[in-house]
Amino acid sequence: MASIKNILLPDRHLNQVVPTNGFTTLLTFFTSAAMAFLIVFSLAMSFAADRLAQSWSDSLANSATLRVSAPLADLESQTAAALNVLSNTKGIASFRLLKAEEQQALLQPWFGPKVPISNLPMPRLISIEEDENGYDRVGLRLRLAAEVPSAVLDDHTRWREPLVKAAYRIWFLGWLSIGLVFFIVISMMSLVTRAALSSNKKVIEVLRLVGATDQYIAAAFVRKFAFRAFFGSMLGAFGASMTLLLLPSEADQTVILAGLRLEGFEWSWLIFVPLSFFVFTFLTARIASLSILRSLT
Amino acid sequence: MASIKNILLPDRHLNQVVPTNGFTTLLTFFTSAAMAFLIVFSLAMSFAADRLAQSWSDSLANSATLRVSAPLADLESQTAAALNVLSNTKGIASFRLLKAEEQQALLQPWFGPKVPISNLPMPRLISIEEDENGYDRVGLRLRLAAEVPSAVLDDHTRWREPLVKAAYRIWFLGWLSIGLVFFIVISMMSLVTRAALSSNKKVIEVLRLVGATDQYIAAAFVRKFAFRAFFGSMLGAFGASMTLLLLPSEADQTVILAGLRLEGFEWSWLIFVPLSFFVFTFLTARIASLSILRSLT
Amino acid sequence: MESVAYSYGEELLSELNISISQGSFYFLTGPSGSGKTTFLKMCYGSLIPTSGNLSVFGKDSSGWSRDEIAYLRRKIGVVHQDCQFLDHLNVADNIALPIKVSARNSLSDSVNLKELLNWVSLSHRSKALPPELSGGERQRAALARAIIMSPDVILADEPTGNIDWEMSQRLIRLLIELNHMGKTVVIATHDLNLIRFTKASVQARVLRISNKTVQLAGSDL
Amino acid sequence: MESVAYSYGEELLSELNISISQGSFYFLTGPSGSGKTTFLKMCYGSLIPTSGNLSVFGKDSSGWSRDEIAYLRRKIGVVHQDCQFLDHLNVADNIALPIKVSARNSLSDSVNLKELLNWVSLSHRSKALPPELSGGERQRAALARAIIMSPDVILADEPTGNIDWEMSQRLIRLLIELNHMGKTVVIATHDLNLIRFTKASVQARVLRISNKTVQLAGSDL
Ligand SMILES: Nc1ncnc2c1ncn2[C@@H]1O[C@H](COP(=O)(O)OP(=O)(O)OP(=O)(O)O)[C@@H](O)[C@H]1O
Ligand SMILES: Nc1ncnc2c1ncn2[C@@H]1O[C@H](COP(=O)(O)OP(=O)(O)OP(=O)(O)O)[C@@H](O)[C@H]1O
Ligand SMILES: [Mg+2]
Ligand SMILES: [Mg+2]
Repeated sequence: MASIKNILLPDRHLNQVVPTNGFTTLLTFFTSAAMAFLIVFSLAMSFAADRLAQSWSDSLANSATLRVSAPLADLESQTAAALNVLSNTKGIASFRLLKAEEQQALLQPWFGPKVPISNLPMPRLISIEEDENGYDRVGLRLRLAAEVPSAVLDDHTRWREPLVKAAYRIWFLGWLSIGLVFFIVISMMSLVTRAALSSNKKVIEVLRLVGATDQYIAAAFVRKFAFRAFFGSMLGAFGASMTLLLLPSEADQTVILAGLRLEGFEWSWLIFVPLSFFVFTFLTARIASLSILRSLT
Repeated sequence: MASIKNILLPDRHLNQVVPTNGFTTLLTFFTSAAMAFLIVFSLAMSFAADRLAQSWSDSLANSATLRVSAPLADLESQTAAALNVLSNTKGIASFRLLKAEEQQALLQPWFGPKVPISNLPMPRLISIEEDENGYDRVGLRLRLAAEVPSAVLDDHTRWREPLVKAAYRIWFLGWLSIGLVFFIVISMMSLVTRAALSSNKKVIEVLRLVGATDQYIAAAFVRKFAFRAFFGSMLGAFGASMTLLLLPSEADQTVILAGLRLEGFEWSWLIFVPLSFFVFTFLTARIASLSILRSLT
Repeated sequence: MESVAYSYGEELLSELNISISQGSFYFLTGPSGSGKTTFLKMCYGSLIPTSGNLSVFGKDSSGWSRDEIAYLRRKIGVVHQDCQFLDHLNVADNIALPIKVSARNSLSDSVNLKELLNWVSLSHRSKALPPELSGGERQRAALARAIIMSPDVILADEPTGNIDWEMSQRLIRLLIELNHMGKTVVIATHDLNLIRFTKASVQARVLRISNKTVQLAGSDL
Repeated sequence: MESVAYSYGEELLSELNISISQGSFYFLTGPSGSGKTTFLKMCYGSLIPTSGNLSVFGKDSSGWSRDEIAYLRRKIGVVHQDCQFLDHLNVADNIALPIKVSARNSLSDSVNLKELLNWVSLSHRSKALPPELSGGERQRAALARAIIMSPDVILADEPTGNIDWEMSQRLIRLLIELNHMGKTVVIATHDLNLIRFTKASVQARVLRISNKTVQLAGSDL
């Protein structure tokens, strides 16, 4: 399409035939910058939530604890029986008996460091790591009930669910807001273009009088808007990245909003922000201006 | 000021002298709606974070646990001594020995429900509620070390801090984004007004030719913008409220973003959203249009 | 008006010394681009002389505030060469605009409006929008708008450029009548026939702009 | 042009049967509001006849696409009654606009431009913006823009309304010269002197619009 060439190649004259209203320029530029800023933040939020959800569900979903709580006398044999059951279960990557110190560390908040746990009639804890396929929870429970009645399988679902749910909700909200912001960008660009064209009726009339086609007139307007949106969104994305870099980063990733900073390849998503602004604005402005031009006879 | 009366009283004619560009109207309306939507969401987020931080720091900051872990023989006497110390400490609102069942509930994740905890050589836990003034942590620790060496005071600071910090960060981000959105609203309204005036130079020229004062011309433009912003932001705030009401509300307030719904008197803040849009737009548009009019001679 | 000069960068008009007295009838002629429009614009405060003293209704132009210029314009009816209107209001509203802008409660004048529309033969087009008017209709509407407030001074810039001779005569008769009512009329025009026609019925003077100054032309036209 | 009619709601022109042949010189007269501008607008595709067949350069108007109208206009030079320009471009750029809009690589025509500016006596104002021009200067610039592409047909609506007699003669001589080069010229005007002047040097026909139709006026003018 010749008109796309018109838009992408610099043509001083095409830019000139349409008057520049400094305030409309600023408005487009500023809107794009603000919206790109929001998009980068939403992206960062989504990515952070995704990482968080991933790490939570990774560390919790694939692990379970088997608790064998029998009277001291039976404890060893029951534990051995439980270990035996586990070693015959498909879908378990590894399992191991927690050492006394580990158990103590887990209980420390309640008992304090000084309690000699090994002397207590404590249950034994076996930590289980699932493999990719996972094991059959119900089957394992049934077998344990039969062979090691004192064993309780705790697969952490209880803890995991609300946290992972919250993380996915943030992730969802992030993408939802990206969608919303693009919707707003498209609507605004459409309105700004239409407003610009309909307040330049006289210019359009003159251009038509001297034989300009609709394509030519539209291209002159669209170019301006697409480039403003492109540069505005570059500025906005850059500003947002700087802000993200300046945010205090915390080692503790599990605290929500601590790890808002983008990581690794996630930064490469930023390239798409100005690009998508350019494309969206280009298409929106083009459709809007051709429709306005058709309505002005 | 007569011009404020002009703006607030309906005057069909004043509205008429300025041409209505449907797209500029929609743009103002739409921007206001989108921005009001964002503001209501930010408000809700801030309020929710505030509630969350409040409830976390309330429930955790003012409470502590004293753990007395002595050999079974000394346990009762040591516990009594600890209780005695607490009753002589200023700044403690209440304290009580946790019942066996309560302790069992706390430990259930580790031991399972069947373990008869009362038979175990468990430490005794005393929950402490601070009063407003708080107690002297260091002093209490020293006294306990002297009188009940087996007692450990755990004031939950460890757990509280990152959570409360996260909640306050969300709260802060909420208000920051409200500020940002208002900044964007003001800039946009200023730009939209300036763009409208400078694309209506001919209208301004005609109005001046027939003897209109700057005040009159400005009022005609400002009215339009202020009312559009007002009604647009009403729509946006209403839409946001509806969305908030439709969000699944969860009983578990501690899950971040679960309690986004506004509560009680917080709803009354919504009135200020359209009002502040009206006032901000009115002032911004007025300043912008008078400055444009002064520049057009 | 004393030694008024105006320059857009280069000097266009210099050392004008003229006084236009209340109730007189003037024509302003001169070649295209000589400064007729500029002269009229100074009279209604659209341009401020770059030097010299210009006073209108006894007030010196150098001290005019923006609001004073607005009030001044309510006492001066102007027919602009470009005939600018508000394109979104119909002809009747456009003609009534000066009333609405200044006073806003003057139903009494609406009688005027109808008569006026008749005078300029625009009654049948009163609900049309300005872009739907023909060139001549626009000029007549501009004249109607200029006189609706019954101003003390009427400045008309080329009011008959797009109008046929019959209609021109009719408009000039309207202006002559207003002049008889004591209003000052200044008309910039190229149309010598019009000047001749007018001179037959009113004591009109002709100002000629040439070589950057305004001179009273002889009666030899 | 066969039984062309145009109506804005009410019928304005009806049953026009006219054929304007290549290379002829026409004047279009008629009272203000009679439809001269409307007639010209139909000729350059700004208005499409509400009934009847209008064909320009052998193409029927009912089948024109939007782009065809644009290309048509590149072969027709129009002087619009309102003399509209792009206010942000200077006079020279405005006059050169048709070249840039259509071809874009025509440095060869820039020689034309200077000559043209001289012809209409606008060389000294070529860097001015349109709002800074006087009424007459604008009309001359519009004429220059209309002829820069050396179109086959020149339609001029009231090209001398704001111009003094001397300058009018000069412009009409330019148009006569173009007519001698084989171009069709149609001028809408009120100025009978202009018609008389022209008839002295070229075989010009006068069309008169009255009672909704166009008639060839006798040579009695
Ligand atoms: N704003 C401006 N800036 C610079 N030059 C200007 C401006 N306005 C007018 N001029 C120039 O001043 C000169 C006189 O203009 P003016 O409009 O007063 O002429 P005029 O006598 O009314 O001519 P006409 O009969 O063609 O209307 C012209 O050469 C014009 O180009
Ligand atoms: N878009 C339109 N809608 C409705 N009526 C119109 C429109 N354009 C013109 N008219 C009317 O059609 C009639 C003829 O207009 P036109 O401009 O053709 O007249 P004209 O002969 O050029 O007159 P003039 O000599 O005054 O320029 C006028 O009464 C005018 O008001
Ligand atoms: Mg002039
Ligand atoms: Mg006409």
